[in-house]
Amino acid sequence: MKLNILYFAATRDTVGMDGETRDFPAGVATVADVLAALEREGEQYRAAFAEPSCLRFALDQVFVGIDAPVRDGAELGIFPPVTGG
Amino acid sequence: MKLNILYFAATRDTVGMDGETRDFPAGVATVADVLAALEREGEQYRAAFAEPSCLRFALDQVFVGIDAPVRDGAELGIFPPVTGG
Amino acid sequence: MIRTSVQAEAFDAAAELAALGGDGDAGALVSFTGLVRGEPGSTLELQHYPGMTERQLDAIAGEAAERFAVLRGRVIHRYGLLHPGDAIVFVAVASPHRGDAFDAARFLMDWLKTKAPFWKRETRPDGTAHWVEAQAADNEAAALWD
Amino acid sequence: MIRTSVQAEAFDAAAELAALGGDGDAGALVSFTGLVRGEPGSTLELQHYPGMTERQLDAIAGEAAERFAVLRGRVIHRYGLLHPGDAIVFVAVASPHRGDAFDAARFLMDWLKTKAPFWKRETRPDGTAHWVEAQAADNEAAALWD
Repeated sequence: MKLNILYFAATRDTVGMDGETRDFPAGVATVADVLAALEREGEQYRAAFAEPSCLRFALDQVFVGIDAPVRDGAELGIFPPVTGG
Repeated sequence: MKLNILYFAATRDTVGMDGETRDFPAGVATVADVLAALEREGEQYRAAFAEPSCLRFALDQVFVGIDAPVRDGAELGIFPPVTGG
Repeated sequence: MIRTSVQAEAFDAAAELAALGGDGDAGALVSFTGLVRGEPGSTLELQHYPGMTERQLDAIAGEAAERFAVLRGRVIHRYGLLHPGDAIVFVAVASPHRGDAFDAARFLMDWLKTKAPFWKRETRPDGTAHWVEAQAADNEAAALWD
Repeated sequence: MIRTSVQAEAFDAAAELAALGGDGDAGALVSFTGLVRGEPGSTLELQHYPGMTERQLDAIAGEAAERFAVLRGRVIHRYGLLHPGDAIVFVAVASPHRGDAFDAARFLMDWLKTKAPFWKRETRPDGTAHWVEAQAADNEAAALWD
């Protein structure tokens, strides 16, 4: 399952890139599964996702919770709480 | 006791003048007394003051109630509830 | 700190707003402009109580500055003959944060509506005229700040 | 009905405000301008999520138009590098009456603060930088509209 992942703000700084397109193995079904899979890939992900309650997620540009199901080809945004306005 | 009385808005239209300086006899001690004294002077006052709960008063440019004491030389404004803004 | 004016002339809301921004102390700038409503051809005449109006506007502005964190503010109220779409009143407040700016602007308007000695007289296109009635809702809005 | 923009360029709050007045339908025009706070020499960088930002602003504007009597409205949010005193965000609403104009403007700001994907990074004059933390007060303000 392929996802286009985008990182913003402090999450972008910690992961070290704006975004990436990645293939995930079968069994990665939710946003939480994606985080867990990435954390296995390296320290930068473990640091960025250390406090999932301080992260926000968007699937295809719509806010979702950490348990939202992901589907092939989706755009997943991962970022801290927003601070605009 | 001399008062400088100013009328505004519908009250001005009904009384038929912007204002007047008038001498009141002893015993005229409050705004209510002033209204009663004026009502004895003519129909235009009785028409203008018919519903005192729909009038507002200012003594020397400060809002007061109908029972406020008046003093010689004061400026008394008589007018309907305000509708600015 | 909150400057007030009573005037017959039109005002430049844009210039007034720009003058309040500051250079880093204010995070929030709220403005309210009251406009004349009505069909084309109608007019609105605003009468006021010269002297008392200025006193009341200053008193209301002072109360707002005491209740809320206000860095700078502006109140302008017009009188005289106005037409649909004309600006009657302008209130603007610069504050460190948005809550105070919104609250102070709304407070100023709610108190102006019930405590500033202005009266509106509306003339319809057919020439009939009437003094605008005070609204119970305005008294209720003002009472919420008591 | 409430037009939204996301842009790096400065905007002309005065011209935006003037465009909303109308010619007799609106009695109230409320504007909010969010300004960069900070000491001279500090800067603020606004990052955003292109695509999602536009969608969210339109969704928030649509919600405001549904909840309140809004005749016309405008939302502009900037991104990029800003300096103290610069305008970040502009919200303006024209309504028949002042209650709706105030409520709609405040609602737009409260939702923008918590639902529009922008992030602020502050750089102090000494060069140290940090991402601005989200405020619990902003979540509480937004929750009041739920």
